[in-house]
Order: sequence, then structure tokens, then C-alpha cells
Amino acid sequence: MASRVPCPHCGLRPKEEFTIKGAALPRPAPDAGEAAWIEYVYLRENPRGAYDEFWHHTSGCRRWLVVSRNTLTHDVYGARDVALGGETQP
Amino acid sequence: MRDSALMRRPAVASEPVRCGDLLLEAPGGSILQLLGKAGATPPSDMSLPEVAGASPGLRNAGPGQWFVVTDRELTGPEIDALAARLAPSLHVVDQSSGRFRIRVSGAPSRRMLAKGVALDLHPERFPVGTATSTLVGQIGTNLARTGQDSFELLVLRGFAQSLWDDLLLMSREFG
Amino acid sequence: MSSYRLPSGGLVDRAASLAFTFDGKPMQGFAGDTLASALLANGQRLVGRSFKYHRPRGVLTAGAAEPNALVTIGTGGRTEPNTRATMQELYAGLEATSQNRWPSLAFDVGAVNGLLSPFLGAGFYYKTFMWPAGLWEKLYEPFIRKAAGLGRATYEADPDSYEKCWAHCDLLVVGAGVTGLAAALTAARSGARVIVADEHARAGGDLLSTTATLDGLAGPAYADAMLRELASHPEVQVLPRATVFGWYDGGVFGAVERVQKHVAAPDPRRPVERLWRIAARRAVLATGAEERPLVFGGNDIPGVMTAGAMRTYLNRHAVAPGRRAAVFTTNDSGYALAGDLERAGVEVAAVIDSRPDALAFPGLRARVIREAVVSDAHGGREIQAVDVWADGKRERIAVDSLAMAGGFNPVIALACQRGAKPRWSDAHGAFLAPDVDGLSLAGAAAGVTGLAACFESGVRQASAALSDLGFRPTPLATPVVEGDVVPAPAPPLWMIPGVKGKAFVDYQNDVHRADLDLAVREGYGHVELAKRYTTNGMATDQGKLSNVNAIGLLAKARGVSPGEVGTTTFRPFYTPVSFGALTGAHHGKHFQPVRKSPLHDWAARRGAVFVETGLWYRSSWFPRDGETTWRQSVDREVLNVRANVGLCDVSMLGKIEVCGPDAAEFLNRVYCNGFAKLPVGKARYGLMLREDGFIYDDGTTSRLAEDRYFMTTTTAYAAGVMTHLEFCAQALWPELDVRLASVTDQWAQMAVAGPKVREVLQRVVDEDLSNAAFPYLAARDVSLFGGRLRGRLFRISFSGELAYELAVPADYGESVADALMQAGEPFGIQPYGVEALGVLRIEKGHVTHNEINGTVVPADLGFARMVADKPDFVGKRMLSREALVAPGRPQLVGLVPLDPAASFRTGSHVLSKGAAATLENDQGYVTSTAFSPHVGSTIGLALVKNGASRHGEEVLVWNGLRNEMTTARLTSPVFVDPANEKLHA
Amino acid sequence: MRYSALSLLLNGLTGNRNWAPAWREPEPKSHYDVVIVGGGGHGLATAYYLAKVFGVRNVAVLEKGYLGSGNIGRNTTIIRSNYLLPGNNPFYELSMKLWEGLEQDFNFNAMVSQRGVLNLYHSDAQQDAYTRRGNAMRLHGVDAELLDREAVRAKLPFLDFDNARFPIQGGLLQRRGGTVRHDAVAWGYARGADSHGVDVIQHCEVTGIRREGGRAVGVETTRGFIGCNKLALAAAGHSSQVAAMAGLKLPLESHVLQAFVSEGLKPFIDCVVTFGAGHFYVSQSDKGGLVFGGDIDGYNSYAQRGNLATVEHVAEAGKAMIPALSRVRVLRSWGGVMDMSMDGSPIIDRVHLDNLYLNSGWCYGGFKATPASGYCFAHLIARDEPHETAREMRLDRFARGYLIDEKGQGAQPNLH
Repeated sequence: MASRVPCPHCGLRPKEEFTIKGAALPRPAPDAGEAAWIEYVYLRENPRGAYDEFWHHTSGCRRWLVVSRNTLTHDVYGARDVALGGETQP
Repeated sequence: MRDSALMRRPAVASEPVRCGDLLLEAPGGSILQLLGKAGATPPSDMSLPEVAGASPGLRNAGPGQWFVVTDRELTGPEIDALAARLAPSLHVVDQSSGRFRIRVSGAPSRRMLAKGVALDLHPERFPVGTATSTLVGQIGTNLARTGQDSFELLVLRGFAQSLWDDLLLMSREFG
Repeated sequence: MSSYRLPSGGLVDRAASLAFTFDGKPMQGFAGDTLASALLANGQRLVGRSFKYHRPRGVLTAGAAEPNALVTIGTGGRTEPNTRATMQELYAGLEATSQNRWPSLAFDVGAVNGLLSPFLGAGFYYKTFMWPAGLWEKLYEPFIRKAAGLGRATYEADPDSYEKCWAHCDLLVVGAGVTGLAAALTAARSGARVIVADEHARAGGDLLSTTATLDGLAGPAYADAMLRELASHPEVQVLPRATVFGWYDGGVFGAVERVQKHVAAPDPRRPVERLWRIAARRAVLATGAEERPLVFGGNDIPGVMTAGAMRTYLNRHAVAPGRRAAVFTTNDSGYALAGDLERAGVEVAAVIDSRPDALAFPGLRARVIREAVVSDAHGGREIQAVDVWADGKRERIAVDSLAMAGGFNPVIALACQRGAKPRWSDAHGAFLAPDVDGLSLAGAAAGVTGLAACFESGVRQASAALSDLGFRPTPLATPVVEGDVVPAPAPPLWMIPGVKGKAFVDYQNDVHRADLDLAVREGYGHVELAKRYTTNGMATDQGKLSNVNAIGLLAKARGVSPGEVGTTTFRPFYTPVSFGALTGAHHGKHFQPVRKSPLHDWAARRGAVFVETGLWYRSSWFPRDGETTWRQSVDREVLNVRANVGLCDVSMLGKIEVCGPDAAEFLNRVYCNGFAKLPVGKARYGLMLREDGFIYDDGTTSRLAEDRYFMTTTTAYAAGVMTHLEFCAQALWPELDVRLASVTDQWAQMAVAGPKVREVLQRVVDEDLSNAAFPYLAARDVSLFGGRLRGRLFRISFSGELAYELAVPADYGESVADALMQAGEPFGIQPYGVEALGVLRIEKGHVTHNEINGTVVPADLGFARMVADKPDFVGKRMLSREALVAPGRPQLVGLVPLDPAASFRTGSHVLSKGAAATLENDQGYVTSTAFSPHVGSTIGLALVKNGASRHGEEVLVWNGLRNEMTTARLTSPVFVDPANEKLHA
Repeated sequence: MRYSALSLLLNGLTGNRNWAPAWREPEPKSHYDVVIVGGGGHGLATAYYLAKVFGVRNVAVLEKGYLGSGNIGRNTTIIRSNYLLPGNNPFYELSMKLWEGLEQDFNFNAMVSQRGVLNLYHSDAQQDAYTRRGNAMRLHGVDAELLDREAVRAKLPFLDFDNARFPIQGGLLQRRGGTVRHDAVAWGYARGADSHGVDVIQHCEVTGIRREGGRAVGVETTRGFIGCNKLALAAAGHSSQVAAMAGLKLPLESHVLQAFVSEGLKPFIDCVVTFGAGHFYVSQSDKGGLVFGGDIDGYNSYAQRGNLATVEHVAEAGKAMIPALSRVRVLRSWGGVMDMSMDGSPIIDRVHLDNLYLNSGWCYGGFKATPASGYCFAHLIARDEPHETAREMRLDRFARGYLIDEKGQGAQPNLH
């Protein structure tokens, strides 16, 4: 995928500028049950298709993005700043 | 020790280098990093009166963050004054030693930089006055276009010599 | 050896004669020749030996698909095996050597394999060589390996340089034949940014070998005119000698430009190859078509080549294929060649046409044999005759060259590299690729035939792409083409009757027709299995010529259509790409950038020995005259710190400025220990966990102001911690107002340690450094040199001595370090390196990433009480899992040998005394070791099951790798000053 | 039909027209004792050992593509048993021992070639880590040798010893490691399983798992419903999809790992070497191609194709290790889809349904594990008891914290 990712702050940037973390999941509340936490830390839908993933623009604006893309076709639908939003399409 | 010789030693001790029409320089001066809340707008008063005499430039460094670069080295009180005025919306971090500034100018600048920069440096895509952070080869930089054929790069001090050497290598064919 | 160069014509420069050698034999060619055309002009038809049967092979094509004419070019570090003679431009002094033969090309012992061929069919090796078991590596395999392979690579380093470059365009046109040039010019005139890449030295494609005219101009002249206009557009870049080898996601194409592969002595200021990453908004694939060989017996004998190749050598290079040729064709294209041959004075013995209804070709003198095939070619190192089957009769015709015109395979590789499936078209008799994701095919690559139609196709596809992008395209008018032979589609001829000899499908891998039959018979009939079982399509040409023929033959054998058989997967690289090009300038010392401490030169001046630590170079130790081993230097440095005072460069520790009104709350959540109440002016050791509960990193964080902290991280994890903090700030708790800046490079940081440190430091620092005024863990901005410089001072200690870390702006680091050394001279100050620092910290029982290895929790390292009872911090919830609190976890201990003269090494395992050396008995492992001058022996830190409760136990330190066994005692991990009196002194 | 030198000779003399098919192409039956989902190396090996060792012969292997179309045919063919942790080490050594007798066992020459696997180290810290690992291997009786710089130089003089950014200090050598012709492993197991009565069914995609009560009673496929007493999943790369059909969410991400082959060369390098200062490993195939690879691309993917940046990183590391590679040309790249697990180690376990068995999470260790994976999985299926070497490869280890984390990277698959 993702030879280039549409950073909402920097525009299309090559993959090598990014650090990828994995599924863009919300962190459970501190007092959520053990099951919720184990699911958050370890279990993954791992879909074959549409997927939201955390990418960090390490060599660019240093913002964490949620990159929406397709794991089968490698189409990138868009990327938004995890805190600021601002979805951009490629 | 109060009389010790205090010498500023920049990361790369080099005279300007010319490769044909290309010129590589290290202008020195000061570099301040401004930290705002993500989403903040740039400092409203662009004149930066505290450092006005140092011909400051403002460089985008990601949401809510900027670099101020000056050709003259700022004094502690000048930085303090600027920090005081910008507080609390912006924190000022002195990076004059932490980043090293390199100026590249001359007609082949864009062609030379394209060897390391994935950005489209076409003047309509990356116009004069724009700055952004990006890789030059393997090294992260803040790249600004200061003129049609001139660019400035800010690089972590520790990588400055490596970047300088890389740029010389990239420039060889123009010399 | 007679010359086959025609007396006139062609695009070679007869004024520029170039001398070269083949297998040491001097030869002459002209500028404009490829190595292949020059060899043919010199009558050198035998060029190499095949992979398996070592059969004589010659030039088969005139392009990138060449499977046979592979030679080694150059000598020494410039040796390039497997170079396609058809793509290599001739230059003066070129040295070419044939491959896969011994002792010589003409007499090759390996050719005996041909006699054994009945036993060497597809997959024979899977069925034998199994007995006795041990002989595979010893006997069979070395023999096979020696016989296999093609050219021999050099072990010498490459003297030339390479580089990479990015390029951006609206439209990328791949291929600069008539289609590509028409597409590019359409785009150029529309104002788009255009890149045209062509793999050949000279753009023009078939325009360079056609005898047709366009608007009255000869093909080459017409191509040149188009190129001239392209060159006049500032936003157009034409890249000759550039092969687009891959289409990657996000509209990125990879291309290799052979910048200086056609010169004997490359200009050192320029690369020999340049890797282009082309980001294109749209692309037009105008890559043309490969002519399909015909699968008859002996179709590999030198002198047999594709008709298009023969025409190229004839018309473009002015090289006759022989004196008496035959053309075996399934379509009209063979007639164009036959006509050109006759015009050039080459006798055409026959045109053998597989169709019953072939039309008469005006002006052709040659005999045309209809509804006929060539069943076998005969000859050894050159073709001598062909057997023609017609009307159920065999006729032998003497020839010295044979052209095959088996129809065309559109070159669709790039279009299909990203998952698009080619589909079989009966109408075209070929596989075609769909237009996908902004890439469209034009001209012969799309199954179009004829110059005019290809031109139109290029214009049309470019116009469509430009419209998509919002341009108003300016279509070019199609030129008037005269004299072009436009072959109508003809059904492919897969299975030729009457074949007696080996009929090759994959020339280079020696896969012949019977191999495919065998694969089908044995259950490997799926196209992918057949490929893997027979190796069809796996040679350096990646099946450019063989794949479609193999599919046709598999279809015949299975009784289905080629479409049902389907193709194998198209993958990069379209043609092979050198490591050099893919590497660019990043090799040798430049493999990775160097990161240098601001005190690097300072340490170098003092004789430091440096060691790579990640990208950094760190000063390891500072040898003095008379010291012969590193241990002597390190022991001295350690003792000097304990007795006097030392200075160590710790600038490479990660440093992060954490600012903002919520910085305290933020830190309280990222560290597992409490940070909310850290007072201004104080430092605190902090432990950061991962969300899974294991320790991530540690370091000291100081509160410089109410809303400003200065965090340090380990060197190795500096970048990772910064990224992690940004994740916490942006993704986990965006409601917190916290701002982060990496200041690692802003500060030169020096650890100054030892009982005499205060006196030394006080001479440089303006503030009062008395214990009362600047107590243990004080951390403040300080003024230096009477107010001439500002710095930061932290009273923290990694060595266990009374110690400070002083940070000053990096550009002033050397001056300050010099001043400290000068101030410390009366107190015996010495610089010490990371080795001594390591000894000091092990003596003190301080952990590093040797111990924080990603599998330990705070309690394992004795930090259980640091874990704060607070509502939330990263890692809190996973920390209480069963295995993380169960007994038997590895715990940090110290380790001393019972015999002080004995030693042990890091990485040794710990066994209970008397226990057998088995994995089940493994008690743990040694994480750090050092010779401790303080203890007087080697000491170590180890992670041992329940170690904290086993102090005093004797164990065996087991290093089976080196056969070193040492008896040792488990101890407290703190070897010096367990009461921390020195820290507070 | 038994393969032997004699059979080769006789068939050669009769024009190779009498070779029998290597396996049947059976129609699926309506019910089997065991249905294995996935006709790759692990699924086929499982079927082979179920039939041959454990006497369970009424078995079907369902493969959605052609036989061996998954990672068994997409890897870099390396075998080794140089593992650190007790949860892995004995398992991979079992695999090595099975490799050592495999060809005679299944009568198919898979070209098991114990040419040695050398892991280079470039720093004291790496030497320490390899010392710890080598000693763990030795404790289990696995061969391991620590070579110093000069010993490495004597073995491979063409590595960069003079101009390297990260100088080579030495290496950890496992002489019994090496390479195997990957496709032949699939074919050998398929032929062997078939000869013991297993139905290997190609082009049969599982589209659903039918459950009744707490049991899986069969699978819906593109060729109809197939019932079973026990259902075994061995679909690495796509484990999450198959497990989801049974309502199970796994601690896995699917990632693409690229691999490469160069043009064929005369013998150039005679063992497997891994670079310690970057992601690169290389060996040479019997055909002469240098087979090499590097790190995963880093993002979740099912596309079996990779990114140019990764290609460049691999090449850079390659030339940094062997400068003479500069003018060697890379022929082809491809991508395999890995089950990357949350601790970098595999899962062989019976899961939440009584008769559902899971084999997944192989990361990039899948090929070398093939024989032991098949053997241990067969053991578990046949006996409902984990094999002693695979006891720690449980699914619940993540929840309970008994991780098998060789690299200590934690719950982030792309770091393993």
C-alpha cells in the first residue's frame, strides 16, 4: 500500500516518512473490565478490506493520523489527524 | 574559569561551497521553536519586534509549531522577551544549537534536492515562502523555499555533517 | 569471419568505428550498434550456452526479452554477468565474455547433458538423489550448483556511484515508440507535466526499423521530429535508457535510468545508474508487443530469431541475418520482413505460412508455402536447414537463418503488477490487460496494430487521461502512413505437428514442449504449478517470450482455452534491476547517516576510541600512553571516578521538553510512578511501561517550571519515546494541553562524577553548589562563566558517586568541556567513556536496556514499590495479569564468581549448582558483566527465577558456547554504596 | 508410484510417458473425520502426519487455490532452529530433526540442504544477545557456534570488513540450518498424504463454518457442504478470516513480507547469512539465484505485494553487507501474507469450540516450522493433547501473560 499517504497537514507523503502502529482502536476507560483491556491490547479484527490504522508522520509534522484504507486493494480512502480531524483524500 | 574562552562551534565548520551554479552555505544565527496547541494559528504579530533586527523568518513545523530563524545570533534577553510576549499561548524553545541551518541556492537547486526529497518541488506546488518537514534521503529536515531557486534546510545538529556531505554528493554533477 | 554488415543504410554511424572484444577476440562495430547487432555483423552467431543442456545459443530478439544472448560485460569491480547483448549499447573498449561454458564457448563439456536429456526432464531432481541421505550436500548438490547458474559475479567492490531521484508528473508515458510519442506530445501540447521513459538508447521504437513513411518522412526522421518538439516543452522530461520496472501503490512507478552504462570510463561525478521514483497522476502504457516465438524442434539453434528482431537488425543496424533466410509466419507481419530482406539482397528461400488463405504479398519474389509449418530446424552451432511440413509431406530447405513470426504478445506486465488480471482475447489471439487505477494501455500494448492506429491510440488514451485530470487535451492529427504492413489478427499456432527435436518454450531454462506435457500428466497442470515444476518463465526474462506459449500448450494439453488456463502473476521487476541502482548512495560508510555528539571532536582530540551505538558514535574509552589493553584504560577511568572526578559525554541521551498547563498530569499518566507532585527544581527517576505492562524505558525527568519539564530517555529509545509521547498526547488524551519538543540535539550534556566534583564544577557554575543549596536531585537552570552562558544542572548520578549532569547549548559544548577539564586538572579529572560508565552503573546495580529487555515488569527489577496507586497510567491494566505476578518470574540479582580470578560473560545462563545442563533446568541468564575494580573481580547482573530471594546461593554460570563454566554466588545487585551515602554527600 | 533412480531410468527410456500423477484429484466426500482448512505446507503436513503417524486417514485438506499457493511457495526457503525461549526452542528443533529425515520419509527430494545459517553481529550488545541465544540452543542440544570476526572473514571473505558503517564483529552459526526447495515440501507432503488416503482438494474455498451446539459440524465451501468430526484451521495469512467464521477474534494482524530473487549466478555464497545492522538475509538456490529478503512492509495487508521503499531498504542492507552485490541484478520480488502475532510466536491450540483446532500466528517462522507444525498439530487433533514441544503455544497465553516474545517488543505485530 500506501506508497504515499495523504497527510492532512503535509499533503501526499511517501511511506518512509511514517511510523505505523496498528489498528486505530479507542483506548478503553481505565476502569473498563479486564476483558475489554485484553481485547484492546491483543485482539484484532484484522479485516480483509476497509481498515483504520494509526500512522505517525514521523519525518513530517509529527502528528498521529488515522489512515483509512483497504488492506486488500491498498486503496487509501483518506487520512485524518487523530485529534484534529481534517480528513484528506489522496 | 570566568575568563574561559567561550567559542561557538557550529555542527559543520565549512565555508560556503560552490558546485557550478549551486551554492551551499551555513548561515548561522538563531533558531527558536514555538510550541502552541495543535490547531493554533501562527503568532498574530509576525513582525516579532523583539528580534526584528535579526531578519527573522517563520517556518511551519506541523500543527501549532513553528521555527523562527534569524541570521543574527539572538541574545538571551531577546529570547526571554519574545518568550514573555508569546506566553502562555506559545512556548519558546531555543534550538539554536539543536538545529543546523543550510542554505541551497542556484538554478539547479530543485534538481539537486529532488534526489532526496519526495515532495513535488514544482514552484506551483511548493511556492516561495512555504516550509514543511520532510526527509532528504534518510535524514529528516525542515525544508523551506526562500526563493525561486533557493531553499533552506533545518536539520538536527547531530545529523548536520551527514546531511551536508549528502548534499555535496548530490551536487557533484552540477560542478 | 565474414561481415554481415550491409554496405549502406541503417542508423549506425559508420564514421564512428568502435573496437570491442568477445571472448577476447577483437571485433569492430559502429556507434548506434547494440552488442548483439555488432556480434551479428561480425558473424558471431554463437553467443552463449543454455542453462541445463548447454545447447549452443545465439541472438533471438532485439530487445529486453532476450533469453539467450546473455554475456558478461566488463572486468574487475565492473563485471556484470547476464547482460543482455540486445540491450547493451556498444562502446569502444567493451569487453564481453560468453557464459555457462567450459572450457570454451565452442567446445563445452556441459553439452553432454543434452545426451542425458531423457533422464533430465521436468522435475527429475525431485525423484532422485535421495540416497544415501548424507550425499545430497556432499555430492549431488555441489555438482548441480556448479552446473547451474549463468554468469559469474565478481567479489570486487563496485567503483562506480549510483543515485536516486524523485519525479512528479501529470502523465507518465512508458515507452517512446509511435504510440508513446503521440501520447506524450498530446499531453505536452495540452500543458501537462509529462515524463516519457523509454528503455532504449534512442527513442522511436518500431519507427526506427520500419520502412514505412509518415507524412512523407521516414520513421526515424518522424520520431526525431516528435522528440524535438517534446524537448521544446519545459514541463516535459524525456528519459532515454530508462526502464520502468514496477508500478507500486499510490501512483508510484520505479524506473532505472542507465546513465553511464554505455561508456567505457564513467564520469565519476555522475552515477552509472539512477533510480527514479516517479509519482504520476496518470500513466499511459505504450510498451508495445513482444513477438511470439514458434515452438518447433531446434527453434533455439543460432540463426533462428524472431521476425521483428531480424527486421530491426536489418533496417536499423544494417546487419543481414545471413545469406539465405526463411520466414516462418502465422500472420502478415512475416511478409514485411521478407520484403525488406529481398530489398537488402538477402535471398529468401521460403516464406512458410501456417494459414491456408494467406494473401499474396506484392513484389515478393520468394516462394510462399501456405498451410505449412517448420517442424524442425537443423544445425549445430548454426542453423543449416529447416524441415517444412506441407500437404503431409516433409521438405528440407537449406537456410542459414530463420525468422519466426508467431504473432504478438502485448507487453502488459506493468499494468498487471498490482493485481489486475489479464484476459484472453480470441479476437487478438493474445492476453490483454484492463485499464485500471489511472493507468491505461495504448498501441500495441493494447493489441492495436499498425503505425497509424497506434498513433491514434496513443493520442486517444492520453486525451482521456488528461480530461480526467481537468486539462483540455489538444489531440494530434494522425499522420498519413504509407508502406506499413498491418498484420490482421491471426489465430495463434501453439502445437506444431511433426516435431522431432526439442521444441523450446522457455529458452533460457531449457523447458521444452514435452516438459509441459509431463507436468500436466503428473498433476502439475495448473499454470502456477506447471511454472514451478518445470521452471518455465522463471529465467532472467521472466517468461516474456515463453509464458504465453506455455499457456497455449497447457491449454491444448488440458483441452481448455488459454483464458481458462490464465496467466501466472506479474510482478516487479519488468527487467532485472541492480542492487547498485536500488541502493543509490546508501552503501559502505554511507549505508546509514552518522549522528555525532556535540562533544565528538572534543573526545576525538583526547584520543577517544569510538563505538557505533545506533546511528551515534560514542566515546568508549580514552587510552593513555602505556596502556596496551582497553581494560587497563577502563579500569583507570573507573577508579579515577571513584577516587577523584571524571567527565563523560552523555549528550546522546534523549531529551524532551514537555510543556503546557497539563504537563504534570500528562507525565503522571505516562510514567508508572508518581509525577504529579514533583516540585519545581527537582528531578525524579521515572519508569515508563508499555500498554501490555512491561517496562518500555526509563530516565530522569526534571521540573524546570510549573508548566515545563525536561525529560531524559535512554539513547536507544529516544526516538521511540518521543513518538510514544506524541501518541499519548494526540491519540489518548487530546484534552490535555501538553506540547512536546525534542531537544536532544540542543544540549551538550556531561556527567561529571566523583568525590571531588563539587570543587571542579563550582569553578564554572555561578550558583552555589553546596549540598544545602543544591541537594541531591536538584535540577535547575544555571548561569555559567559569570553569566556568559546559560545551562541546566541536574544533581543525578548513574555511577553511584556524587555526581551532576551539566547541559549547555550544544554549540558551546566543547568550550565548556575544555573549561571543566582545565578546572579539574588540579583534582585529577579525566574523561571517561561509555565502557567505564557501564562498569560504574553495574557496580551500582543500575539497569539499562540490557535488563529492560521488553520482557520485565517493574517488580522483576526491584521497582515494585515505584508503581503508584493512581487511577490510570499506561500499562496499569495489564500489569496484574496472572503471569506477571506469578512466582518464578526472573528477578534482578548480582553475581560474583567464587574465585575472584574467574570470570563469566554476558549471555551465559544460570544453572542451579549440580543440576544437569538442560533447558528445563535453566534458571536465568546474565544480562551485564564487567570487571569491577571496586570488588576486585568480574561482577554481573542477572535475571534469575525468584532471584530476589536467592541472594547467597551458589550457582553455575554456564556458557556452553565457549565451554566456560564458572561457579558464582547470587547477591544483591548493588555492589557499591548500598546506603546511597555518596549521592547525598 | 515410488520415485527412485531406477524409476527415473526406466521412465526416461520410455519417453517419460508413464509417470503417474503425483496425487489424485478427488471430489469432496460429504463427511470426513478431520477437515483441514488450508492446503499449504502446514495443512498438508498435518494431514500427512495424521495419516501416517496417528492413523487418522479419513481426512480432507481443503485449499482455495492450487496446492501450495500460499506462503509455502512464497518464502525464502530457510530452515533453522536457533530460537531463544523455551516455548519455541524445542519445537523448532523437533522441526529440524524432521527436516533431516523428511525426503526419505515422504520419498520426494525436497533438496534439504544443511548449508549453515550465520547471523552476523555488529556490536557488543548483539554479541551478548547471540551468546544468550546460542547458550539456550546448546542447553537443548541444538548446535550453535559463536564465530569471531576472523572466523567469519575466513568463511565469507567478501562481506564488508573494511568499509562498513557497522563493522562485523562476528556471528552465530548453526551448521544444521540451511535451505529447502519450498514448493517441493508442499508437493512431497501432498503426495505423501494422498498415498495414505488423504483427499487433497484444490480449488475448494471455505466460505463458512457450520456450528451446532458447541461444535463445528462442517464447513460450507464453494464445492458444497463438507461435514467433519474435527475441524482444523491452518490458513496462516488468512487465519483471522477463517477464525471469524467460527466467531473467534485472534491476536493477529496480517502483514506483507516481500522476498526477492536475483538473476542466476554461478556459486556465489554457500550458506544463509543474515545481516545484523539492517534487515537483510540471503542464500543461493541450487539454480543459482540469490534468494533474499528483509523486513515486513509494516502495514496490515492481504495484497501479496509490497512497497518500493522496502525494496530499496532491503537492497541497501544487502549491498552494505556484501558490496559486490552492487552489479548483481534483482530479478523478481513477491509478497507473502503473514499472520503476525502479538508476541511473534505461533498458536497451536484447541479453541473455544470442542472440536475446533487452530494453527496460526507463524509470523515469518512458518516455513521452517512446517514439519513440526504438522506433526504437533496432528498430535493435538488426534490425541486432544498438545505435543510436549508445543505446550506453550496456547491461545490464552495473551490474556494470562505467558507470552513467548523472543524480541521483547510487546503487543505490536509489526515490530516482531
